[in-house]
Amino acid sequence: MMPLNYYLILSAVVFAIGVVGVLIRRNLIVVLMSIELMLNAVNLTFIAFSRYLGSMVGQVAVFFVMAVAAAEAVVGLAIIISVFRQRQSLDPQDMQILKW
Amino acid sequence: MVTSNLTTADYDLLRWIPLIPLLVAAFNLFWGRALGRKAAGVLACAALGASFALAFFAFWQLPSNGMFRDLIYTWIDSGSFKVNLAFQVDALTAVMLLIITGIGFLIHIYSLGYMDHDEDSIRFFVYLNLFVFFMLTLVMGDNLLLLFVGWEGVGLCSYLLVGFWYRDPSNAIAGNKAFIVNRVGDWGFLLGIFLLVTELARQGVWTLDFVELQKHTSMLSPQVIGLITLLLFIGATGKSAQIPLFVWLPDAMAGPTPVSALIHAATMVTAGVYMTARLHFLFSLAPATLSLIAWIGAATAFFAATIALTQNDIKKVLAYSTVSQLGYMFLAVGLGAFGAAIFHVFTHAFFKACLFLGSGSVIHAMDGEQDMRKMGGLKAHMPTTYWTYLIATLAIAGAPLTAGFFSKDLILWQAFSHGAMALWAIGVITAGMTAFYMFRQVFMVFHGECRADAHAQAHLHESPAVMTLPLIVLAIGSIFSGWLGAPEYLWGSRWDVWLSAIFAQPEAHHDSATAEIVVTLLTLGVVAIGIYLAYLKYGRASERSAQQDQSDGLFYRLSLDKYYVDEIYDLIFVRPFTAVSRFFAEIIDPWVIDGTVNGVAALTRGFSQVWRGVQTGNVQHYAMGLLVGTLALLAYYLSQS
Amino acid sequence: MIVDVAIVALKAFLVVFMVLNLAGILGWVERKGSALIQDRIGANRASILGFAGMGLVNTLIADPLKFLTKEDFVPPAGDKLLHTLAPCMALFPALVTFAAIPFGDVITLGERVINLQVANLNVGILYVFAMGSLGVYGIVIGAWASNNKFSLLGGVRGSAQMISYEVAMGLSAMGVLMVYGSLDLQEIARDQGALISTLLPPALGFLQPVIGWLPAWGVFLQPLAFLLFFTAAVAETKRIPFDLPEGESELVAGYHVEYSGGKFLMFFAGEFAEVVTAAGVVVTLFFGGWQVPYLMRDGFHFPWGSVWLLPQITVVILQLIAFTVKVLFFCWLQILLRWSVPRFRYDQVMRLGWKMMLPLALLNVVVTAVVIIAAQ
Amino acid sequence: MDLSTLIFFLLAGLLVISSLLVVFLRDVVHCALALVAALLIIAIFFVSLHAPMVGILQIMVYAGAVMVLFLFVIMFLNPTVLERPRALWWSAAGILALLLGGLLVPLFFNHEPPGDPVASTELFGSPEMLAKSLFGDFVLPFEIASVLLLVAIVGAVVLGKRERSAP
Repeated sequence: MMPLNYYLILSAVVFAIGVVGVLIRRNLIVVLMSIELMLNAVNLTFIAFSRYLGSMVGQVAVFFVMAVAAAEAVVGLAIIISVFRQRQSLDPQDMQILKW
Repeated sequence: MVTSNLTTADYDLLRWIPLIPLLVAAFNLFWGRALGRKAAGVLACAALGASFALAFFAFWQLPSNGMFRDLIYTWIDSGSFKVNLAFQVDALTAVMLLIITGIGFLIHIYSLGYMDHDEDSIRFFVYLNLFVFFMLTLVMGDNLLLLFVGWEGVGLCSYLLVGFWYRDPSNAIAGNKAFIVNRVGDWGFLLGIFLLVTELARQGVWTLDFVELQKHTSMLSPQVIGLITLLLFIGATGKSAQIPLFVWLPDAMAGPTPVSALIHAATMVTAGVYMTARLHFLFSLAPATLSLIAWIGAATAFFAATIALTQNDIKKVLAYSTVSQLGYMFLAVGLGAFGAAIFHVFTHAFFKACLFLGSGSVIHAMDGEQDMRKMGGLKAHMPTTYWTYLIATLAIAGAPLTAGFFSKDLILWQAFSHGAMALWAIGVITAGMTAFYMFRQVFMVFHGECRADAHAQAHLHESPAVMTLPLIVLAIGSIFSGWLGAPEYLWGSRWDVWLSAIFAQPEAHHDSATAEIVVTLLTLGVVAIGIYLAYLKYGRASERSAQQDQSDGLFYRLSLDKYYVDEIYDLIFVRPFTAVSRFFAEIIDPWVIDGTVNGVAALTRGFSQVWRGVQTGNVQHYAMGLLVGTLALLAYYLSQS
Repeated sequence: MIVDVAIVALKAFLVVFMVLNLAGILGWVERKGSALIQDRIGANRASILGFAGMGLVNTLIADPLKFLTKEDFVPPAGDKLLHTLAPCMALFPALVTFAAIPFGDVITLGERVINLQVANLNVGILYVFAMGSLGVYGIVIGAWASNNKFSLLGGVRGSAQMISYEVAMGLSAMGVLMVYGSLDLQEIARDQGALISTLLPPALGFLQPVIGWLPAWGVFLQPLAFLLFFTAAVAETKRIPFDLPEGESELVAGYHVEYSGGKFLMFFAGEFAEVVTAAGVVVTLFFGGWQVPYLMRDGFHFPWGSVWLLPQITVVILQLIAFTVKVLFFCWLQILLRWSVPRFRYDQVMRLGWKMMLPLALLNVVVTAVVIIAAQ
Repeated sequence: MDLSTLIFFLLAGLLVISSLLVVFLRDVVHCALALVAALLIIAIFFVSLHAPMVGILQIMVYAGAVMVLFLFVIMFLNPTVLERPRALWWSAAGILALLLGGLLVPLFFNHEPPGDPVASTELFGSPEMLAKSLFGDFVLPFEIASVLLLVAIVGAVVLGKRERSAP
């Protein structure tokens, strides 16, 4: 039986890695993947807490996170596709017209 | 004071009396052109006729101690302060209604002929109807605020109509003058209303409703009432052209003559009198104000009369005589004889309207010439005008058994019987002067041989029936309208009976009928002297051209130049004001205010120039910002725990 | 402890062994079957001592040897790592899926209880779906790694098709789950041993004589679901009529154009392993799994009342045989399909999946729910 | 250092490595596969934490559907160019991320780990229990989630559809 903190720290690290991915990648698809990674890190904490507090709420929360994540991925990918059609690129740097 | 114990009845026909002219005005405003000038004018007259019929109907059904109310909706409803948009008609209002709609009707008909040649006659009728609407609102409103709305509305219409021929700048200036001078009065009026409301509110009563006010005035302390009435009276002086604010009325003659007849003789200028009468329960509690009003009234009457003596412009004479007559009315008000004041308003409406319309017809015949020195001998050319004019002149002069005779004598007798001998004396002398200048006018215009140039003489003509008919009606009115208020020693006054429910009539000592008769005879004597002097100077020796009057002395010049009041006002008020305004317009506004605004704008722009660099449009930069914020929060919480 | 581990290992080995060999055999069966259908002789050269019947053994031994000795070609512009990884990803899920499928009842030897199922999961059916959904990676990655337009197209098609039909498959299975009220395949199989008469609501009592005597198999309770599920399962195996990822006629060989030798063998075996797995799942869900009609733990109990008692070992063996036979039957059925039905066009596949099977599956779920509620 | 601990650290190491790969690999497909690996490991964690249902769902939804969708899109767009990470961003983001990790970790060390409740029964995390709380207390969010998914579907279709007018 692992101490709770192990799981929390693990998910914290994974989350941080996901953040890095979101920040540094120049490929929107990978950025989206990094977001999924962050979401899963959070899911891990949820499950760990639900296990250690002995309540199902955590798992229910994960369930909903999955639903939202799926929706987010679908819409995000659709957006990416239409953007790619517009400007043959996935680099967020090429999508900076929305400023000033 | 009296507490009004009028029996109130709902009567939702009333709203249509003011509404019809408004609707017709709107209609003409938008579709008048399509309708055509003639039809639009006729429509306007029809509107007046309709509301006159309604008014007469209401008047017919109205018991003298009754009141009709018509609540349309609640206008202002904040907390305990409620103001209704409601109309009321009691004996006083009924009289005013008849004057406004009736005389207004006649004057509309007259205008059909008078404005016939004018291109803008539609605009004219629109304004006129609008004016009638506001005037009716003024007299029918059941609370002070509604009265004020009407008050301002008629001011606006007077401005529009005085400046009706705006292409001539002098007319526009005259309109501005009327408007601005009225502003001064309205300022006082408004302050008076505020003071009244706040004072009553301090007593816990939130109302502007006349009936309510009458119930609660007893709460106020005499000083407060004095102040309130004083402020309200300032408003009255503005609207009704009393000293010191009378200067606008003579200039207002720049407007078309029917306007002068309707607005500046019959109705609007009497709004002040109406207001004081409507609020008699306040004024009668403020003796100091009353005496002030009386004195100002008398002074105005006298002063204006002296000016009228020497004017050569036919309308100017009438204008000053109007001021003077208004002075009479306020004299009566000041004596607390509100009934007499309203009575004089009533009669004066008839004969002054008749005079103005007659002068209008003369001007129409002389096509636009207003200088009496260029007239004369018109009697032959326009008999109807002459006879009606003569009747009206006799009425205003107070010849026996004419309207003016009764109303003026009533006022003078009130003064006498109150023992205010000085006021009475002034009144009598003014009556004499009135007779003089009016007959001077008659002689100069209608008698002797014509001094106009050949071309003008060529097309001298009597006015069409549409113009003379109202003259005749008004002339009849200016005789018989007075008979309603005959003194006791004749068949007695129906008038006081009619208004008795509204005003507590200050008891004139009817026991001494002989004294009254004596006083009357005295007045008549003075009037006769005035007429005789006028005859000596202008009637008999009519071959002497009027020009050589100028040779007379300083007094004459003073009178002719209206005591330089305008110049003095110009010096004291207008010039400094314009100077200050110019300073603000040319220094403060462009430099200080615009500078501030532009400075702020420039500042913002500068900052934006710097900060908009933050918005790179790159999502990941924003994400980085999010991250930084999150870290800051985390750091905070960690420092906490 | 040790024994338990040993038993589990044994079961796992047994299953994998069976599946793989079955896959190999199916390779031969397909050849012969197709020959039969097309009125050919088929694979008949591999004869031992002139006995062509031994060809089966040959295919089992010789084919793998042949493949393994072929050159393992990797396209130079391709992605070596993924290219090698892909076949494993294709084969692995097909094998592990079987772990959740019960091939026999729970038997008790002495005091020891043995569940004839590799992994007894209380979410078994979901596990099956999960693994099935992993199967797609093999194709996609392989297609990508080959760096070949045809294979890429095949991969794209494959991913789309798999996802589409997983939806239909899951939804059609939903009805069965609702009927038996469990996700545990072992329980589902066990519940199918009962007779319909025990399930019929009194409202439908008049049906007793008509169908009361039938065993409560899914196919009887959920015929529509069976059709949909079987179709979806076939589509998941990417075989004709659903062989769009492979698409021989337009994409050469689709996702495994660039594969040869052992890797191709793994794809090949993976495909047949999927066939076997699909058959197993269908059997378990709709045809009573290891159930023999009327055979209870202690022998036959016929609906007309007569009872024939049998020793437990006999029962178990009967059940094992029944399961195997059923699975073989469905494998054969799939091969029959593959050789008798024409191929779909891509848009037809998509329309069938999204516009026909999905709505039908939803309808099935709704109707089932209504009936169940009404029956209570 | 018993077996479970060993397994835990093994999986944790794998998870961290795979997620690092997700972020730092340059080929998109490799990233995707690394992410799949990470997701599967997380699913294993779920199962080991008495959440088998959620674990399987994790595999079905993420590994089975979402990631396949990702791959589908990758192949669909087939971006041939390998992206080149930005040096400046490397440093800044890396530092910030480590900072984040470093902030989160002590945050947890501050708290006492809650006591392990009664060793949860086999039932804990089973479909029954999940369904009970899902359709009991959380039925409204459940419905809302379904609506959300529907909206997502419609939105995706609208976005992905190539409008006729476009050349």
